[in-house]
Amino acid sequence: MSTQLSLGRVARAVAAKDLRIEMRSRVVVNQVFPFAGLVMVMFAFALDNDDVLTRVAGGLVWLATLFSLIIIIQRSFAVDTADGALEAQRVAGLDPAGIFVGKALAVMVQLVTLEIMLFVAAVVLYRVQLHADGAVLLVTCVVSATAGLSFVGTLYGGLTAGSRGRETLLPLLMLPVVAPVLIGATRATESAFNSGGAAVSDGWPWVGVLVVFAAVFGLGGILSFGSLIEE
Amino acid sequence: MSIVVDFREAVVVFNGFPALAEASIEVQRGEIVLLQGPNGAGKTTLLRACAGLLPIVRGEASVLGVDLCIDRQSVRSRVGLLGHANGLFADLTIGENVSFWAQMVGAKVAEVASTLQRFGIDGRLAEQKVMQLSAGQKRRCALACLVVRRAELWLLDEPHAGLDATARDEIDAIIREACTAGATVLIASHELERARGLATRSVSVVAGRVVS
Amino acid sequence: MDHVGFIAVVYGATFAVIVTLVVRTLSQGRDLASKVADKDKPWT
Amino acid sequence: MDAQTFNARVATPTTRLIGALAIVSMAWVVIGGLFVTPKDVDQGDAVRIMYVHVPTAWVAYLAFIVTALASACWLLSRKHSMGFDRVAGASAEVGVIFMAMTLLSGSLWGRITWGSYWAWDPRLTTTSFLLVTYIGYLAVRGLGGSLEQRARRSAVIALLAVLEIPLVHFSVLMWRSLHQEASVLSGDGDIKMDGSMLTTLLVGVIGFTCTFAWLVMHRQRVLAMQDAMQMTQLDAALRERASESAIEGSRLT
Repeated sequence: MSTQLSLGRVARAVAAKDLRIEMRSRVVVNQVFPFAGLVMVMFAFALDNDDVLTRVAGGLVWLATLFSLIIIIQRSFAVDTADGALEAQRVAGLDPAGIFVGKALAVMVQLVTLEIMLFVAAVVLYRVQLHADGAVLLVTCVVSATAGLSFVGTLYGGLTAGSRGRETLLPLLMLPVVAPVLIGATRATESAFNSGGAAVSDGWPWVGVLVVFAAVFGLGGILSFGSLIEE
Repeated sequence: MSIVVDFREAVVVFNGFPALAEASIEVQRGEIVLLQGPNGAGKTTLLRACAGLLPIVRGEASVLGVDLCIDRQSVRSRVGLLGHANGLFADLTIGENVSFWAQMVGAKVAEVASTLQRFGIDGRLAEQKVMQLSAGQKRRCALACLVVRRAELWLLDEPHAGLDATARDEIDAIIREACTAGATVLIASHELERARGLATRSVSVVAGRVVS
Repeated sequence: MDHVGFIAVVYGATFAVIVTLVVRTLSQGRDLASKVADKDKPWT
Repeated sequence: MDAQTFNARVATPTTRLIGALAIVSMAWVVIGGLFVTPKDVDQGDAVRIMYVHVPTAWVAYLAFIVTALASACWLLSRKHSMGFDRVAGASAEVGVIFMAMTLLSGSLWGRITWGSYWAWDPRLTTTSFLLVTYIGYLAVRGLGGSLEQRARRSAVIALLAVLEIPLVHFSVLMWRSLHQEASVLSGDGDIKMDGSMLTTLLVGVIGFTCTFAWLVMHRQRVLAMQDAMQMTQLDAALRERASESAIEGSRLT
């Protein structure tokens, strides 16, 4: 009987559980995606200048992603704390790192789908031109940024899961921490869009920052998630 | 190794308040011990302490041979704690909930099917979402998760709360069957006449102390 | 001295904050010290 | 109740010494900074703010390092002695206030030397980021739960924040280098420092560090006493519960 149930098995089961719950309840698809689209439209109202919109489209996409991430994380942990399921997983001695990786993977899948939708919205609403040579940069940027955001979100979501005032504490804790992702992803995306004459080659150093960020918080989460949800 | 729970004057503290004030208790394998006593006396705290969730501030405490003062993690996978919350995923069906826990210990699909069948929550019912179930069915599903997870020590906090008579009989049958299969059970309950029929022994918990 | 106003504000604010911090911490300490027995104070 | 003495004093010889040193240095900074040191060639009197701004910033960053180190010590120490957690908490509380003062004095200084309260200067941006991270850290400390839980969560958050600093600083540096703007508040970088200016600045750093040490030691003792109050109540509560169970026990059997 393996006492500390292995990380891989726990992560797979937790990720599958989270995604199945989402497919069954469709809360993220029916509420968070429309919310993100709405945010993009409201940016257009606020900025109200086509050249400006095209120029800053990269930043707006990632801002909409950040706001949606907060809601996705709150939903992800609401599912677990509703009937004491997170507590049950902890009480059952599941490897906390496995729970962390599992939940982060589920968030990643939802976040990537959301980002694809947002990029399509950017092309339509903000008249952004996607170029073939920028595509590779864009994909790597999206993957590494999404990984970083999911790890940070799951980490701070776990910390605030049980406590009172968690709705307001999560953004306060999380948003400053993801500042490098916002800066890096936006610069990389702008290079991919060649907005404001930014060359594609300028984007790669920023992808480096995103990869380091994702690695740091991936490892940080695996090591510390257990002690964060421990009573 | 027949002693499953061995507490000697264990103290557990919540913000300065001694929820367990030098509690001592010894439980053998296969026993069904009833913990009775007034609310706030420390019954729930004792169960949570046995599950390795609470730091032992003073005294000694060991469960299934593991000293809780040193390591409160490794014993958890062999212990099942069922409180007022069932720990289920409302959006998933009974089958999906039970197989989530089965995956954790690598139990085979056949084992899941036989457990569901024994608990009377198989067939069409297994496809029902947990949110649509009655309290009794949810409680049976939660117990099925314990069985599938092969918990050796069951810690049940008011297992009969909110159940009608038939549902309570089913829960008692499940608990008896688990004991014959080698599990040990601690029940904290107010349903004294029902629980006494079920329990092999009963102790009272008063003001954070166990009085047998 | 030019910019006297700004300089005064910086010096004033910084030292005012430090003094209030010191006084608050000291009074908290004295108040608690009278309630807690000496055996629990590692520094006595 | 055995005879216990209740000495109302919190200070010890060491803290009194540090306190005295701090007061002397502070006086030196005020007198030196405002009157003795000469004007700067370019900034004129504006440079006088440096004697307060630089030591404050130094203490803010020092507080952050102390919190991170104390948190690491708490995590690594076998019996998780609460002293480390209290030092981490005390240092963070002092650090946040100095961090805020750094931003205040920095922006005022920027106003009179560069004409703008705020500039996306890498150092200013990283400092403001640190301030928000610290406020989050203190919010986590306030989450309640047992002392051990509070200590564990804060230690993890403090260490994660340390990981965060190079990432933020590097990305802000890269971000600002895109705009080739001169680093506005490098301050001491391009100021020609003569003897008295340098000594005043050094005394300022020493004085502020002593103040920081004094504050952390005293605050840590306050936290220690607060925790001790809880523990002494435990013995009393244990005795009270013992008598309570005796009464109820007799009534039940």
